[in-house]
Amino acid sequence: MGIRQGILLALVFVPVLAAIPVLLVPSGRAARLIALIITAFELALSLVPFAVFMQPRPDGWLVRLDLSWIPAFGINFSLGLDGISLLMAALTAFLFMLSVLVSWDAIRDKSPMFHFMLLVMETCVMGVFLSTDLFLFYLFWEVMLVPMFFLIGVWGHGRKVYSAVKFFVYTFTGSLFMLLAIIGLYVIHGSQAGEYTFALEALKSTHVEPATGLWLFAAFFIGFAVKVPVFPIHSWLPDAHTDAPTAGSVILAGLLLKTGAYGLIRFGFPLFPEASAAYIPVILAVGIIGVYYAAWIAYAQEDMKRLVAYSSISHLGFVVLGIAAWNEVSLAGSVLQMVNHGITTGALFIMVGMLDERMHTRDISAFGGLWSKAPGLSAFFLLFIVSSLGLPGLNNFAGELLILVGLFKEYPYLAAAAFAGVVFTLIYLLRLAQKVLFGPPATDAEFHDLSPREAAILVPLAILVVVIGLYPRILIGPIEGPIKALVSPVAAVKTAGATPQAATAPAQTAAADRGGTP
Amino acid sequence: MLLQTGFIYFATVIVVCALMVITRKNPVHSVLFMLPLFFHVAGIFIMLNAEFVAAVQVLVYAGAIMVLFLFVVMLLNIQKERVRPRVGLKWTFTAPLGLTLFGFLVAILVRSQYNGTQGSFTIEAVKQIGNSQAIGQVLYTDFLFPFEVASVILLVAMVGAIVLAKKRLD
Amino acid sequence: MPSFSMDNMVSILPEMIVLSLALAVLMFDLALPKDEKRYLAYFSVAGLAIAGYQTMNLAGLQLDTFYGMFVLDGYAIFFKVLFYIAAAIAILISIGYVKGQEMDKGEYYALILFATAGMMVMASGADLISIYLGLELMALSVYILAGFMRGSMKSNEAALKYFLLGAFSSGILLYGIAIIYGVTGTTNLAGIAAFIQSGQYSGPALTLAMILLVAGFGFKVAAVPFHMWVPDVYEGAPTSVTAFMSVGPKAAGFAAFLRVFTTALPGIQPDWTVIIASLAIMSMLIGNVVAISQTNIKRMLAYSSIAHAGYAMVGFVSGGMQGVSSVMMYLFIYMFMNLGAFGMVVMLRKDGVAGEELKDFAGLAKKNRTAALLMMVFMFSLAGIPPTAGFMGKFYVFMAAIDAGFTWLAIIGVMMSAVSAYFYLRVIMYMYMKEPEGEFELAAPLSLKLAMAVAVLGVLYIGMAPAGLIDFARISIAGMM
Amino acid sequence: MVPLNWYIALSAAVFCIGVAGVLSRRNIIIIFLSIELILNSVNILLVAYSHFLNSMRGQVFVFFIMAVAAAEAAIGLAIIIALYRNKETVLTDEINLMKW
Repeated sequence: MGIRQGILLALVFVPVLAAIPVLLVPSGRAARLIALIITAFELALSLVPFAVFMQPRPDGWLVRLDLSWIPAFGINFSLGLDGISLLMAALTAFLFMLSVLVSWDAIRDKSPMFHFMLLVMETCVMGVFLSTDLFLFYLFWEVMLVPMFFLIGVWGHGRKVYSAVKFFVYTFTGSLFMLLAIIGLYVIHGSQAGEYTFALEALKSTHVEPATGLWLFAAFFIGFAVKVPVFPIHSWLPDAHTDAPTAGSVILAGLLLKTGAYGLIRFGFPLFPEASAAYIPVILAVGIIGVYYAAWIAYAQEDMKRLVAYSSISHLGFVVLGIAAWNEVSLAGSVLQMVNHGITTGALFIMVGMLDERMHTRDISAFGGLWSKAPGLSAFFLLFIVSSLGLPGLNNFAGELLILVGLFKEYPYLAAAAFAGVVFTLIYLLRLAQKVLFGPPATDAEFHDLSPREAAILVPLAILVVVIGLYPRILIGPIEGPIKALVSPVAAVKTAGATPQAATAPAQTAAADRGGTP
Repeated sequence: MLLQTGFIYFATVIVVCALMVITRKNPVHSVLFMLPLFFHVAGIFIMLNAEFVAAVQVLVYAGAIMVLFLFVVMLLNIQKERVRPRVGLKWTFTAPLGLTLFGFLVAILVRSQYNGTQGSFTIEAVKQIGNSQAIGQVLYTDFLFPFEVASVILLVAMVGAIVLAKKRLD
Repeated sequence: MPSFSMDNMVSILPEMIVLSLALAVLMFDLALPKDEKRYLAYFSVAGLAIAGYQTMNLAGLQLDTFYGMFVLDGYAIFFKVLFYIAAAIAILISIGYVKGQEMDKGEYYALILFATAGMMVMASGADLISIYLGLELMALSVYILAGFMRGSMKSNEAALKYFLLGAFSSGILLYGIAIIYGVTGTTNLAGIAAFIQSGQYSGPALTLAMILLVAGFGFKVAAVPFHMWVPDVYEGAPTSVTAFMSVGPKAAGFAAFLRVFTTALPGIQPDWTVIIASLAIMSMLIGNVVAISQTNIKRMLAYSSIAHAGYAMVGFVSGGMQGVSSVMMYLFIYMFMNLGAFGMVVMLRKDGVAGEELKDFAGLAKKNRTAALLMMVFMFSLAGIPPTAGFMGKFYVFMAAIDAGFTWLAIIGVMMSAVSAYFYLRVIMYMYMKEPEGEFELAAPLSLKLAMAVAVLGVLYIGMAPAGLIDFARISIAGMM
Repeated sequence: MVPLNWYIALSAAVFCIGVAGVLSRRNIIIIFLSIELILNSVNILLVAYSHFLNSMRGQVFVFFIMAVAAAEAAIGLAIIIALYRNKETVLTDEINLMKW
């Protein structure tokens, strides 16, 4: 195990190891400080690969780590880092550090335990983005729910317990289906190859009967789609986001949602090229419905946090469209957009949290005329809003453009429809900006501008928004190679006959072949 | 022919007594109906050349267990059942259930073949050495282990009865 | 007639140690003053450790002794180790509790040891007669333990209910054994299998006998529809006894159940697969769904125990090496997590009375972080959430089911797991997200703390490094399959 | 010579009567007696099989069952006495056996 593997291992395990002393320290202050140091260390660690080793190995990975764990089941402790997971890991480290910072004053109650949960969460999210063994992936994926459940249920507001349980039960149920599919795939592979293993690379080569594949992919898709969340199974998200503490919302929107999309890119499509091709119409449909439906609901929201939450569903709809189109351009757009959404929406949640701390309400109508009262805060707010609605030159524009271009190559009409969705987004976000920043002041209460700590949080976010907007290549560069490797096998299947039209009714096919399931 | 008549007599008494046991309102009567039942079961055992078991049946069941029952029933002054309608309602359910179960069991068991592995204790062989000796032989060889476990069970019963039923000293 | 060899004595060495221990406890009891009975507990735990050591020394042996009545193999050793740990943890849990409930008598520990001996005989029984006697030894001891809190009406009723239904179920079991004897001419498990194999058997009697056996064993493992006793008995019995009987007799029931069905009745496997599969489904459904509406934590854990019997039976149905070892592993894990959960119930006293209601757990995290944390780990484990052992157990069971082609069983199991997450989470919600009411007193003597430490370490260690246990289970049954 | 099937029928009858008794009666003593009926039906069956199989196994088993029955009677009655000390009734009316 070299130094590179050591970095990989440290990325995953440093937070959880540090979490134990955090839980044991008596004062909240010490806990905050340790958490800040650890998350900063993680951020530094996640940036090391950018500088030091960007030369991929022959198999496409930058770094691999394989340790034997449960040999009886063929389970290995396998981590792998490529461009995509590197971006996600860096985003994770960045947002967790911000989460510690935004909670600095907001979380006073049971602070050690809060930071304990935060650090455990960081380990799990890192693990999800870096695992290349399906069992290990599932483990992190599932454990992730536990700290989030506590973050919402203990430190949230409003109907926090209800939201926490709803979040847990939804995502737990979804992921249990995925567990079944993982085991199913494992058993099929084992009976074919004679070697039982959960390794991603080995499982990719499994030959799955088409009917079985449809079921297995559907189970995977449900597991991922709940997290994304995709249109009909999204209802946990507004509640969870609204009632979570600011740090919880940032992590939920910035990272948890991404794990679903990441799962589709890393596992869902590559494991089942045929089945996923058959499901593409369904995925496109739920994606485009999500874009419109969420935008429409968002327009009607009075609670700012809820509005941003619905805007997340809408934005993630784009990401899903980009994944479903599955070509190099659209996929690059989706990955880019995952990072962008993490930054922009994270920033918006942080800002809503700041407003909430000042006015103790998140009601849009309670605000107005902020521009004159707190110009600094308002400027940042406006920047993130226009970034979110995709103003050219800012980060979201680059991602959305790539998705639309990629989508246009495959489905021109759908691309047009999705583009119209962007206009929808424009409406509700501009309404938010107009009412909060420019309208007549709702109260003449005292309203102080950004504190230095708050500015320190927002400035890096703003820099990223602008830099990525102007020069997206810094993010696209690392992911080009891995995306090429991901696209070709699936694309080969798509062109090889399983045209979308031929498989428009996967459900019926699956039902007819039910006897063929294992 | 004599044997058949004997069987029919024993079986009739057993079944009638069993029915009386479960239908009496007064538990003392039920216990008393149990006694002839045990004796007649012993009779069945004798018909089956199982004299030793028949003797144990009389000694243990009729002699010990039933006396214990009677003793407890008398000691505790256990009343008759009071809630008649509920019981009456239940019979309408359990009586057909019992009959169906009976038909079912007989249909299955009578229709099956019994050609299991034959043992070496034919009636003649047992007659030569006597039933008690035959049982004794296997009890202390083949069944030594269960015999020892049974002794522990009796010990536990003793400990348990004392722990549960002893008057509290404090 | 084979001569009586030394092998006989070697093979029952573990049983002899445990029985001698029980007798020694009974005798030392007379010498100890009234308030010093806890030494008997320490003595018993030490004795169990010695028994465990001796048993592990016998590992690898395959002895068929006592004229086919008894067998010492890896399978039996696995379960014996399980019983020792269960008994030892249960005794450690009991020490403080029995004192508080005025059941502080030497017989208490002796009866736990007698029950353990009975369970060991069940796991080692190679003949229906010895299995039946082992079962009765265990059951009679546990009936007494359930009624040990003599001053409590609830405990009396629990004992009575357990006793009547237990005796009823063993009557049914006996009827099944009698039919098997009539059809095959033997009660020896290997003999039964050989007879069925030989093809001389015809007619439906054997199937009927199998159903009666399922009823008898189903009662012991608390599977629906033989579960009516479970909630009341679990609730009424002294909590320390409930802890013991929710793991020990259940595991022993499965040990005998599995051995009888896989070694004696493989010839009619298609028949029993269907029946046990439907039992598994009903247990998972009713156990989990009814548990949702419970407000008493002991009752909730009772229904959860029914549901867990259902999960274990999923592995049973799957059969083969994978299936049987998955059940064994599941029971081993269940022992740690359930003893842990009951241990926490024993620990919690509120306003001077035993805190058995769900609302008594409200706000525990504020008052005692460690206790809340432990209970949380046990609840997550029971719900099957990684990285706890409960997840590994469920994972293996479902994997065995899918591997054997019972995907639908695994799907039902997984859906019911999702349901169960709700009521386990509710305990955590109460502890962490509600305000405390009333005064907590945590009755936690050192022995109970030690027991909880063992349980939580077991749950977490097996959850993160299950390889050792899996190999232990697989090697144990290598000779049997 | 009495055929085996007669014995089987007798045993089945006693067994069913016992089961019906357990299920329908509420008095603890009578339920207990019904369980004894079931055990006796098993004994009849075992001795009959033992006779027709020329094997001693069944008779020895009956011997063990009797020992267990005696132990059960002792414990069961002790439980009833303990219950009686707390509550002066031995009806199972209030002790609902089949509740779930």
